[in-house]
This record gives sequence, structure tokens and C-alpha cells, in this order.
Amino acid sequence: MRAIIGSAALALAMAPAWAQESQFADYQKRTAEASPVELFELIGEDLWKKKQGPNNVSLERCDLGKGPGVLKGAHAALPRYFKDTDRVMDTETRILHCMMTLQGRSREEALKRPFGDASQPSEMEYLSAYVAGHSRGFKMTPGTKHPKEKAAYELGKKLFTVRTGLWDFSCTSCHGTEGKRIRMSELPVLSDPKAARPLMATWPAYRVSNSTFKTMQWRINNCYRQMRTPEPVWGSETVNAMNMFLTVTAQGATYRGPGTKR
Amino acid sequence: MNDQRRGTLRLAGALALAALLKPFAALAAWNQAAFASKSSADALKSLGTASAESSGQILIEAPQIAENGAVVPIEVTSNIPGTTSLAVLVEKNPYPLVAKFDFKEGALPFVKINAKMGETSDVRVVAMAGGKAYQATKEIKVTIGGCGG
Amino acid sequence: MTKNWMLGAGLALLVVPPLAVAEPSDREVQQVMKRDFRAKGQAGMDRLQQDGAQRICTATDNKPPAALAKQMEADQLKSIVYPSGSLMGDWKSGAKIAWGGRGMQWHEDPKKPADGGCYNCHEMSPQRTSAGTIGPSLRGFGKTRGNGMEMQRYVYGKIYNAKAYNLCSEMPRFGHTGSLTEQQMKDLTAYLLDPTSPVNQ
Amino acid sequence: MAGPMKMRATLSGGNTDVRVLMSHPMATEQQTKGKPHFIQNLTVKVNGKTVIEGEISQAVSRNPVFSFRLKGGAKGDKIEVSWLDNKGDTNKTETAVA
Repeated sequence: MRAIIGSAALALAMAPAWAQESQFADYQKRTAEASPVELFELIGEDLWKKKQGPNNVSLERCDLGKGPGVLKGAHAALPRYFKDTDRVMDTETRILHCMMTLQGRSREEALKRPFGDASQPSEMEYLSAYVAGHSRGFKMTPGTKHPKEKAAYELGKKLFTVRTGLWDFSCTSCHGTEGKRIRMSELPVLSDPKAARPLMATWPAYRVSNSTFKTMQWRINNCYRQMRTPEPVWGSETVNAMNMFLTVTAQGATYRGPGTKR
Repeated sequence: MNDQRRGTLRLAGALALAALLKPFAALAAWNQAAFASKSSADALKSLGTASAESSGQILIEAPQIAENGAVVPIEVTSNIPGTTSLAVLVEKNPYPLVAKFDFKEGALPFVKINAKMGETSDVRVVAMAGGKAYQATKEIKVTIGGCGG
Repeated sequence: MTKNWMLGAGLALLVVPPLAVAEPSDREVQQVMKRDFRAKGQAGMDRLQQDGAQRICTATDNKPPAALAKQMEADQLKSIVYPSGSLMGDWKSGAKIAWGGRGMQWHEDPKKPADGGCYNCHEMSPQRTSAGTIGPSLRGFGKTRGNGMEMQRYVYGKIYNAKAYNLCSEMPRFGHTGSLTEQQMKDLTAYLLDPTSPVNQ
Repeated sequence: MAGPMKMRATLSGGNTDVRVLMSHPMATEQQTKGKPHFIQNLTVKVNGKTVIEGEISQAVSRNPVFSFRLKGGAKGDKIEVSWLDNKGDTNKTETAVA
């Protein structure tokens, strides 16, 4: 009995501070264990290998930063600066780049439906699941050296605190103080590595409340929707900078997604 | 599913199988009366397990509180010797009977499912063993219901 | 010093960043946002136009100098339009507005009335537990404070424009932004102050 | 209509643990205004012999995930899981115990 108590105490001590108090920790663990998230990786694989677009080629030669065709660890090393486009790109933005350059698809066509729903997830969501799955076990090492990578981090950090929109919110309105809840959901302080690490290590993810797969592009878009702003453009500098800020804050975490969220 | 996805999936096998399995459709048993019951008592009557005796040998592993009723993982084990079936019911769902499994030679009376729960409710598990019915319940609190979304 | 605040000039709140690139100025960030957002549905680009309160609160990390805050709060207070007579509406309608989360988002029908979404941040009723904790608990609000005209005006005013009482409050300005109607704000006032409301049980 | 399935079967403590994932909307009456769409029957076979038969309802979550436990088992045993939904759609998947 003492041994059991001891190991439980140890588990608690190892859990991130904000997760310790979570009354939903057991629920979250159980849903993660019984998650259908692997299905999305499986369908994503089919789409990755499917010949598409005017050039009728697959995405198998896509260069996600580790060289053409290399998937292992690619997601965990993003976002980063890409010389060929002279900008900072995250996993999804880079996938779009490959759809356009390799498959010859137009941005409009490839992004016709960036966010899906439960009855019809989007191609991008499936592909993100497949790509991210190849980074399990890799340390998260987003780009931090190139001036544009540094600028993206600084912009994201600043955007995190900007009060804007019809209702005057900033990201910190919800994610700035430890121990707060929106409705019944605990709110992680995302500028704090101890909260950002477990979170970013499990995005993209199957989201129980949407019953489908969701990505970071969606997550940030959806936060702004609830902040009552206009819509941030998919893959824009603003969204990618925010992703960069969160990922750099989480850097060093071992990627273990795609995850399962409430 | 849309046409785009249809084309991308590993469907050839599944479609061929659909044709082959049609007879299965005619054979498959599905207890319409039990699943259409609006109370667990009626459902259990339809399953022929109306008077079940409580048993500590049925284990229900589930979260005490679920953040979202759309997915509530429930794990059920019967340690009653000779268990041949397990039924899982969510008392307060519009149709309480969630699932029923028959275990034949070679299978252990264990199953783990994800169930939808509309609200906080008792989960009732009924096991059949040696022609007798046994049951156990566990309450699961739900903060957001999961039947309509 | 005050002059600097008024100009919205970047302040020396430079926490040493792990990466040695200067952080962008507030103005640069505004330009980036204007470039990277698009009007959608009822959410127009005008919503990105920071007003004085948003600008000062952003620039000072929500800690404006006291004198300036006081002055700006007084300005915000002037924006509040009080209807004549009692400010207590129907607490039952107020409960629905307090516990609803819809309204003013780009995907929503602007013709449908918005909710207050109060439950996202405030605990209010012992019967309903799915409330957030970003704002203070409002349980027993009227019971402990009474519901005289002065209290009605405070509650109505706070809902109308929370920034009149605390410049960098995280609470939206529901009346000032046209998010809630006069009647809705009266109903919410009643939900908090009416002795028969569940809030005061 | 049938989306993909995925299954894993592993030996554990002398028994075989089976975990199977299915892509299916499992749409309730409430979600579809009275036209629910959900899997009704499940069958688990080991080397061609049926060992578990399941009847399930619309209250099983979207994209169902099930775990089962089989008595004994050996590496290479063939496990097959198939389903049939209320519209007559069906799918199956097969794997060898690892």
C-alpha cells in the first residue's frame, strides 16, 4: 500500500504544475488511451502518397526542412525559416508549399477548405496528422537562429499580449494567470514553458469536443474567433509567429503527438 | 464521405467485401426492442436480464468526471466464472442501452468502449453467467453532454 | 512620463529576450495585424482598430499609471447611457443571457441577439457549476450588496462599460460595443440583484 | 462509405489484447433529425472462428475504438474484425498477433 501511495505521489510530482490540480487528468488520460487519432494518420498517409494536382505527383518528395522525402523528425523541427520561400513556415504552411510547388496546385484550390469538421475532415488536417506522427520521440527544436526566426518569435510574443477585437481581449486574458478556468476547462499559461511543453508536444490533435482532428492553424484561428476579431489569414505571418512563440516556449519537450484533447 | 476521400481510401477491398458480406446483413442479429427502449428497465427486459443481482465481480473502470460527454471511455471486466455476455447501459441517455457483447469460447469477458453520455448518469453493466444475470453500477459525472453535438 | 504614455510610445518593459532581436513596436504589430486579418461575416476590420484603453493597456502590460487610468476611466464612464427608471429587468431572461455563449463572432448571424457569456468567467449560481474563474464569483451578489438604485447603476454601468471602473479589466464593454441591448443589460442586472434570482439564493 | 480501420493484436500476460479503430460517424438521431447512422454489429474472429459478437447503438462515440481480450493466443494468430451498420455498409480488417 505504501508503495502505491509513494508511486502516486511521484507521478504527481512529475506532472506539470497546472495539470496537478486538474480534476480531468484521469479523463484526459483515458481518452488519450482510447483515441481514434491513429485513423487520421492512416488516411493522411494515403493522401500523402496520392498523385494529385496538374503535375499528378504525390507529396512524397516534399522537403519539410530535413531534405526531400524526409518525414522523420520534421514536424518537431518546425516552425523554421526556409530559404526557398524566404519566410518562417510551420508544418501546415510547408505542406501547402509542397502542394503548390510539387503538385502544381493553386493556393486557392489547395486551401479551399483548410479546416474540416467531424463529418468531413480536411485534406490538410489528415496530412498534418501523418507528418506529425513521424516526429514522435523527437525533441522539439523550432528554428531560433535566423533573424526571421527571431523576428517571428518576438512578433508572436508581442501578439500574445495585444488587446484587440470587439471585446478587448488579448491571449493573456485567458492564458495569462495560473490556475484559472474558462467554464470547466483549465487554462494553461502558454508563455510558461512548463505549461507550453506538454501542450505543444501533443498538437495537432484529435479534439473530443469537435470529434475530429484539429491543427495549430485552427487552434489559433479559433481563439481569435472567440476574441471577436476578424479572421486571421491561414498561414499568415501573424498565425505562424504565434505558433513560433508557443513552440519556442515549449522547445526541448519530446514530441508525443498527434494527441487527444478535450 | 465525399468523393475526394472515397478515392483516396483503401476501399477496393472493402467494396468487394461489401458484396460478399450481404448475406451477413440478413443474418446479423440486432435487438431492436432493447436498443429502442427508453428506460434501462425496459431494455433489460428485452435482453432477458430483468432481475439481475448485484455483484462485486463486475468491474467498471471509467473516469469519475468526464470533461465531454461525446467520448467517455468505459472499461468493463467480469470476474464471474462462465460469463457469456456483457451489456453496458447509460441510465439517463435517451436510449440507455449502449452495447452488448457475447463472448464465446476463446474470448475473455472484457471490453473497452467509448460511449456518449448526455448528462451525469449511472452506468449499469449487466453480465450473464450460467443463465443468471448480475449487475454493477458506477456514476460518471459529465460537464458537457455529448449526444447532440 | 505621462506624455510618453499618451503617445503610446514603446516602454522600457523589455524583459531580456532569449533571442537578441528587438521586439516590434506596438505600431508595427498593429500594421502586421491589419495586413494579416480579413473581415469575415459580422467581424469587420474596424474591430482591430485599437482605442485608447486597448492601446494603453497593451503598452503597459495592463498596469497603466494611476493618474492616467483615473482620467481615462472617467472618459469611459461618460460613454454609459442609463435608461430612465428602474434598471432591473427580468432575471429569468438575464439567466439565459448570462449562461449563453453565442454572439458577435464572425460565423454567427448578426440578426440574432448575442449572449453575455458571463459563465465563461464568473461563478453565479449554486445550481450551475460549469462556470469559469477568470473573473470573481458573483454568487450572492445582490444579497450582500442590496439592490438600491445606486447598486443598480453600478451593475448596469459595469456591464455597459467595465473599463469605466477598471481601465484594463478583462471584461468586455457590452453596451459600449453594442453587443447587448438596453433590455438585455437590465435583465442581467436583475439576474445579479433580484432577491428571487438564483444568484441570491 | 466505409472509412479505414486499424487494428493491433499483441500478446500480453498469456492473453491476446486486441485494439481496433474504425472510421464511422456514429451519428445520433439528435444530430441527424431522425436519420441516425451507426454501426450495429461487430464480429471478432480468431483464425476464422467467431469469438465475440457485439451489438452496439448510436451512443457509441464517433470513430469507435474497442479493446477486447482473447484467451491465450500465439504469435501469428489471425484476428479479423468486421462491422455492419444500419445502412448496410460494412468493412473489415485483419491482422496477425504480434
